[in-house]
Amino acid sequence: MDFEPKILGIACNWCTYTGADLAGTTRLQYPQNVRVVRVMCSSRINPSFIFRALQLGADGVLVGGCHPGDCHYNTGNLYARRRLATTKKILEFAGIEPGRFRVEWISASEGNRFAEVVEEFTTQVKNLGPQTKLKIQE
Amino acid sequence: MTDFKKIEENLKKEAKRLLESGEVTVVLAYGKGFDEKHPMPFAAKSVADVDNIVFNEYCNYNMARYLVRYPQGTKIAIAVKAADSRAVIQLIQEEKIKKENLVLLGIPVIGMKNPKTDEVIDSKTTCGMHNPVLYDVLLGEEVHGQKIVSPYDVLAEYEAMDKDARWQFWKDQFDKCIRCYACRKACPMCYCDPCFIDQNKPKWADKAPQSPGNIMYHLTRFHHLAGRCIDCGECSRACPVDIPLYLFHKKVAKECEEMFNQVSGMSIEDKPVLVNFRVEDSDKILE
Amino acid sequence: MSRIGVFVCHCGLNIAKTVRVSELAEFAATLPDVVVARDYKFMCSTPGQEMIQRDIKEYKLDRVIVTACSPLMHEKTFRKVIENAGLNQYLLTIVNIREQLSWVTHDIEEGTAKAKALLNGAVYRARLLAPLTSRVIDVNPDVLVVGGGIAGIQAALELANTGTKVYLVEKNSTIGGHMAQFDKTFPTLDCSACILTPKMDAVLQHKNIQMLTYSEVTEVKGYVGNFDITIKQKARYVDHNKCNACLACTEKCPGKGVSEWDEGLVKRKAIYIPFPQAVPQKPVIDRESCTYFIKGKCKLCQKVCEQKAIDFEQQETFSTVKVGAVIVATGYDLMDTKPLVQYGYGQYPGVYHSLEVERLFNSAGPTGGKVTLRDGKEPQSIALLHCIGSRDKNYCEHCSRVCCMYSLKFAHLFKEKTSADVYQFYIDMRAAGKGYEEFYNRLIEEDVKFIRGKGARVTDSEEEPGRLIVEAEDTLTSKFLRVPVDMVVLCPAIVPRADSKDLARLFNLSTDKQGFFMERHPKLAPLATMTEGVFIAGVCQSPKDIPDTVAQAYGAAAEALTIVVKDKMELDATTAMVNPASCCGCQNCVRVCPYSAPSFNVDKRVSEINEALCKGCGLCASVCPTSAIIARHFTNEQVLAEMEGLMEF
Amino acid sequence: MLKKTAIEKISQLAAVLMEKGTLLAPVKEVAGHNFAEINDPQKVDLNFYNTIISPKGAFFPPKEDFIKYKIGKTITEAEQIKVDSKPVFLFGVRPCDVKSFSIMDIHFNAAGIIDPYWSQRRKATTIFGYAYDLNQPVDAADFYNSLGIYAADPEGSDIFMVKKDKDLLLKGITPKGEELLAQLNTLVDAGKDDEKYYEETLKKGKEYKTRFLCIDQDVIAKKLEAVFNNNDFWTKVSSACLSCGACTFVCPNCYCFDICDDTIFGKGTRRRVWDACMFTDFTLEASGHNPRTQVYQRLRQKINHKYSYHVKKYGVISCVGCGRCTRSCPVNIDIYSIVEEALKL
Amino acid sequence: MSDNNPYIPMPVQIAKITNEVDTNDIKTFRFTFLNKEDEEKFKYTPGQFGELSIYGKGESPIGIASSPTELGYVEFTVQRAGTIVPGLVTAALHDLDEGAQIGLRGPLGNSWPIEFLENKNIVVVGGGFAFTTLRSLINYMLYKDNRKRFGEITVVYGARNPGLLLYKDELAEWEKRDDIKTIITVDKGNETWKGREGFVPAVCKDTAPSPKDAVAVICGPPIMIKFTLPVFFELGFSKENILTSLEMRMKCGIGKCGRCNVGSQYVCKDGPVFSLAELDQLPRDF
Repeated sequence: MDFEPKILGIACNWCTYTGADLAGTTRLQYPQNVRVVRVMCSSRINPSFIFRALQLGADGVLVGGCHPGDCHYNTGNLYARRRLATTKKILEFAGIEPGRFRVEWISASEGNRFAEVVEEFTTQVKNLGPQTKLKIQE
Repeated sequence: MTDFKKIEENLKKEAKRLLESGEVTVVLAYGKGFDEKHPMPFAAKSVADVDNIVFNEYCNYNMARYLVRYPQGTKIAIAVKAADSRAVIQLIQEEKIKKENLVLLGIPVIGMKNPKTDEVIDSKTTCGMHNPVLYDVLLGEEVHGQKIVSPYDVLAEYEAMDKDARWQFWKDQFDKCIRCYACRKACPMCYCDPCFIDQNKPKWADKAPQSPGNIMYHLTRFHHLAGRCIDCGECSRACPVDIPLYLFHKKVAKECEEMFNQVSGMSIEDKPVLVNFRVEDSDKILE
Repeated sequence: MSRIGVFVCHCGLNIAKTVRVSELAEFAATLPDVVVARDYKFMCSTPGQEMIQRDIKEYKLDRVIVTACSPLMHEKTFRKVIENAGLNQYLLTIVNIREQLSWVTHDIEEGTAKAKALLNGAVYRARLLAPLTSRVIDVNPDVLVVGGGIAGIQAALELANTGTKVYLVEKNSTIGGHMAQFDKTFPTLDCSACILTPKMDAVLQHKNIQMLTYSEVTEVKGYVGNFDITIKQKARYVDHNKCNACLACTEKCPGKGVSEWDEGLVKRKAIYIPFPQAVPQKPVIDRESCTYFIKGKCKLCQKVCEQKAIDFEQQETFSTVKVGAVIVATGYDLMDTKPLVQYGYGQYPGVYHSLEVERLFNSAGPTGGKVTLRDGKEPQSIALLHCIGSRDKNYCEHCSRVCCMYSLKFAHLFKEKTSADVYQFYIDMRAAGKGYEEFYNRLIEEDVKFIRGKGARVTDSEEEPGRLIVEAEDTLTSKFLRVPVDMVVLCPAIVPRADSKDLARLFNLSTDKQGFFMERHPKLAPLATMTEGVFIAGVCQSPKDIPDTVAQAYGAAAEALTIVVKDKMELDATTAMVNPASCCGCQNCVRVCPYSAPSFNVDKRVSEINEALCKGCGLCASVCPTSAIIARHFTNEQVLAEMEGLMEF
Repeated sequence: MLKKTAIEKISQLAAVLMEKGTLLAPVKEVAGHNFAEINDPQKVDLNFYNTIISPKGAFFPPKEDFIKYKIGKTITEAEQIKVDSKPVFLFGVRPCDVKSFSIMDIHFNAAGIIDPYWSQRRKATTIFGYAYDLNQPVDAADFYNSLGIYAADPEGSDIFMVKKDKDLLLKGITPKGEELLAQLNTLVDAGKDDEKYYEETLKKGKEYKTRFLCIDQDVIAKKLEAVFNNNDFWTKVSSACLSCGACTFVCPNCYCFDICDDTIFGKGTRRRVWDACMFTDFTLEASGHNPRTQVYQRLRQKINHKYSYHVKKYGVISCVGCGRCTRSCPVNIDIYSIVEEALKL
Repeated sequence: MSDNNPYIPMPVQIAKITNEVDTNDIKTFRFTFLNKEDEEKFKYTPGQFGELSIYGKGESPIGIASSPTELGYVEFTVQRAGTIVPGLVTAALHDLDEGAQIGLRGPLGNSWPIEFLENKNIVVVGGGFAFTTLRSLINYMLYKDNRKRFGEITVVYGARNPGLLLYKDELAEWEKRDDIKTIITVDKGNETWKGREGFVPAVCKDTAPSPKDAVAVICGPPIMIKFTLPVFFELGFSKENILTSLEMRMKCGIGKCGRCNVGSQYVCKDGPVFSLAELDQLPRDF
């Protein structure tokens, strides 16, 4: 059987989550590997959420927020950008494949972008194979 | 080479003067330990204490660690080497201390050593600067003309590693961790009480000294110190099982410097990079 | 521990066709703490709601999970449902298995498996939910309307008639908007001015409306019920309190500026009112064309003004208004067609865009209502080119919706005012509106030539200098046509105002791909936005005709009224708070908060959050190294638990 | 019975022991040596002074799982985790560390409640004591002499080992040790000169001097009780202390632990993990009250516990002078110096 | 090892939950043992405590509120801990329903010294929530066969307001009895409160129990203890004859984990009951 990755998505309420809804409303089809947690703003995402997600066995983590400048809370995603970029560097130096973590700006109107990103990211994570490094072995 | 004896004399002289005049109530410096190779961090509170002050190549301690322990408003003199002065600057940036309550006794120095191995540690486990960035009194001649060594040079070997090899390297390192928390306790920037890892709600990780909890602790700590670590190397020196934490901190510092174009602890005007942003930050940093 | 009820909605077949809903409910029943799990055809229907309420009582549920459509759709509905059953509304969790699952897959295996994972995550999260108390705030009874076009005017009047105080902000020196530029309106061909100017006057006269023309919103603070809005009054250089609208100044003024009102077809004075029926009837000075401002002397206007109303020293001023709700009705721009060089706009004098033509028909327009070309001649043949930039993947994907109809109106007016041949180059004729199809049929009768093919190119005629050739493929005959005409009218795409991005930022509005403001829900909340208390009406939301615009204005007024009519309102309780026992005093929260909600208590050495200012984004919680900040409803534990649940299966 | 083997053949001995059970022996790590479960006999390395972390982990591991549980729909299934009863060979333990076990025994068996984990592991284990190499200089931090322990003390070991040049001499001390020694066929019988060397080493061990302070346990216990409220003293000696747990985690006699439940996906383990009285939250009560918020209070607790409370409760100092805490302390706090100073007060 | 492993909780079932106070944050849980032999093993004396254990949350040491004379069950009165961040175990326990299973370890710690108390007049002073093991003691002493072993029994029990008094029904019953003098007081009453108003120390002073052949058993919030002790000293009670139960963070409950160490004592094993004279021997480190 093909490896079907488990991907954790964390989406901001105002843009990416709404965009994901739009993808549904417009009946776009995309792989169902991403399981989305809704938060109010991408800036809510504590870097430890990412580490924890990988420990919980996520093969990839996809974060979605409003485009810089369009944050519902003005500047939240600008902080998020810095904090998540740093998270990414840390994962990379720890030896975790950087391709397992991705941050995308997807607006409420970009349903197709959401579908595209999910499609791309799923393929990418699929190619990387199961994430075993951080996953907690029971 | 640095004249350690001379600095020790000056340190004593200044400490005496400051305590005598009442300008400060504490002088944070270095004191005698159980032998010469093992000096200790020392808080001189009276003129009589000054005799106990020493300075030699093993006085690696970053005395900035102790600043937050004193009540706000305490007048403190503190001996600072290059990285230590950066820690002070960073703490001022973070409004944990106020410059006006401090007298910085700057120590320009080359040739600090690791007492376990007797190796010179400059720029290897530390930031590689020789002169304090900020000081009120300088206790020795500024060091000039030294070959400039990037503190990030030591990273080359690890950056060149294959990611799986690097993972194995860090996993082995973190597996050694016994969770004594000497790293965070020695760190001048780790002033959180309680530390996130000690919490039950939310419980970020297991308390047991085993892989998942250890990794969560260290990775999150690296993130908490991103853009704040001033590369004094104290975490690694404090570690009883010699985990080279400094490497990771240096790597994060290097990345932060590249991404945000700001070096931690260099100016009291700066704002810590991760609680700051620029509209023109590039999305490239996320790639 | 908890007593969770799980309610799985089929949504007819919307969900049930790609998720085995009964299996999902059975699965839910096996999860710890789930005491009842059911599936039902339409959970949001009355029987569905009653089922939930019955179960809450019967099974003493303390948490409810509704597995249905997006929370953005029905979270509020179900919150009310459980609240009416005596449960705190925040003890609800919605699992989105429609928009983000059943609609985006065809595979029922995949759909069912993912639905289980999502539901499990919700159960993990639900266990940790805490009842929250909504904040009750005082509501300011006033409303701000941004934009003085027909939408803004209508909304302002409606509100004002209910006794609500309205501030109407208009960027131009007169209200009226695009509609005031038109001569006739389709399909009834009634006179635009006749129906609009009385409304403009009513605004002016209304004691509950404070009109702020020549003004712009520059800052928005606060939140629903309590907005503090800073408005910039641009310098008019005319003291409107003194001016008695004698307009002597405008006659004497030697300055010449481009008339924006007449779409640049003619010049106007430097001190001017845009058009005779302008409201207010008081002039402003355009710095750019004023001789005094250019050369440093003139002041003729000042000399003739008996009221001493001219003030060259006037500065822009800022004032703040406090309102409880806002209606944004900022209208549209026409797409700039110059970049579409194939149509020759700006290159050939015979090429016009639609608003220019509106002015040509208008008796108060540059030609006094006569249709003449720029050289004064009457055109003998006229081509109307539809869909310029609209329905075009390269520019605007959307249909601008009114072009077909106003082109018909143009054709009719051309026929009425000239003897020209009129050609319509269209892709599809869209006439879905009351009386529209009939209007179309009427025009077919009026000997207008309809060519089903998009105008591809406009060139000048080699054979007949001065004339233009419109090239197109007639898709009905598959023939390539070259039609010589004297006048080409482009129907450019309707696009958002150039400054709509800034406005979106000010009010935290989302915009769609094109830049039109996004409604909260396309069907169920077409006038509300993601920002509580801010509503949209008219073309700023999407292209539409006057009847729809006016209808929206009424709707938006009603929406705004539902807020300001009450003295008090509930705000989301999802704010952040500090657990002082864990606060290490790093002040990161204070540094990052966009709303200055956290502050540092110097004596206690801990941060404190002013919940009235908090909007619940959670940024402070994520920068808090000691997890001392609890972002209610999105606490660290709740998010971590949800993640754990999502990853279990 | 005295046996011997060449030190370079130690891996053969290791292999035999691994067949019989679990072998815990010093292995070289980057920072120094530590006891570890041996999977590869070549890894056993006796070329060490003393390990960084004490061998207490053999009986009191950093984490000890008690119960595995699975949170179910109606009830939580729980299953006790049994201690592996396979024989364990703890190889190469310095005399001071051997002594620490007997001190820990008192606590873990005290007051009629026997800690089953400690006692079962103790029973299953054969201890190979190992004399310090008398030809090497003593480490400046050590002070086991002050606690009446000598460099070549076989007491408490089942088998005691002495290094003689390139050979390792092994002597059965207890019947358990004797019996095992007889089974170890890679060993050869030692000669007369070996016997002599062994006996001499035990004697010379007394001359191998660490730091020495005359510590009468009752005197120090009383003294510390008396200076309990001398905040100046405690503040001074703790002014450098970082309040980390390094000293307690490397200590052979620190036994504080925490019990925690670690759960993931509804399945979890209740386990005990090492804890340290030096941590801020060690005594933090649910009410928020914490009797020991200050560093000096915690350092005082640690020292008093070892040198005063433990004496009063169990009649013995809970310290063997191995010097680990001093060596591992990031700021070189020296318990010996503190005791010395306290005695001067 | 399973039989004697002191770290393994015995399974118990919640037989009954009683909400004690208006604020709903103190409940009394009655547990029955799932294994009959566990009940035999759980032989306790008033003043002892047990570790309530919920897998995934942890354990919490709670004083036993029932009397050993009540057979077939054991009761604990538990306060939901933590205001901003709730305590793990107590919050979980409060969310449980009757019939739920949890774990129990014990009995742990020493107890009220019954032999020492015999033939003496007993003054029981309690404040607020810290009345649980006192209730155990009182019910033990009032038990028909036991009553004669003790002299006069005086109970002074106070709470901030009437709604916060525990065991209201029992209090009423005690008030009716003539072999026990029961004085209930609240700091501040309400419309329906007909009883006494006043702080515990003041009420003790008014009551003025004689120190002759008497022992005072005092449990309450620190502030109450602080002001009550001087009253008893003044009345002439010696430190040996004033007993209290010490609070200290505990974990293992069997004197192994070192957490509750104060001086030479492990509060969980050697305590929690101490006389003031014994407490004086301990360093002030609690």
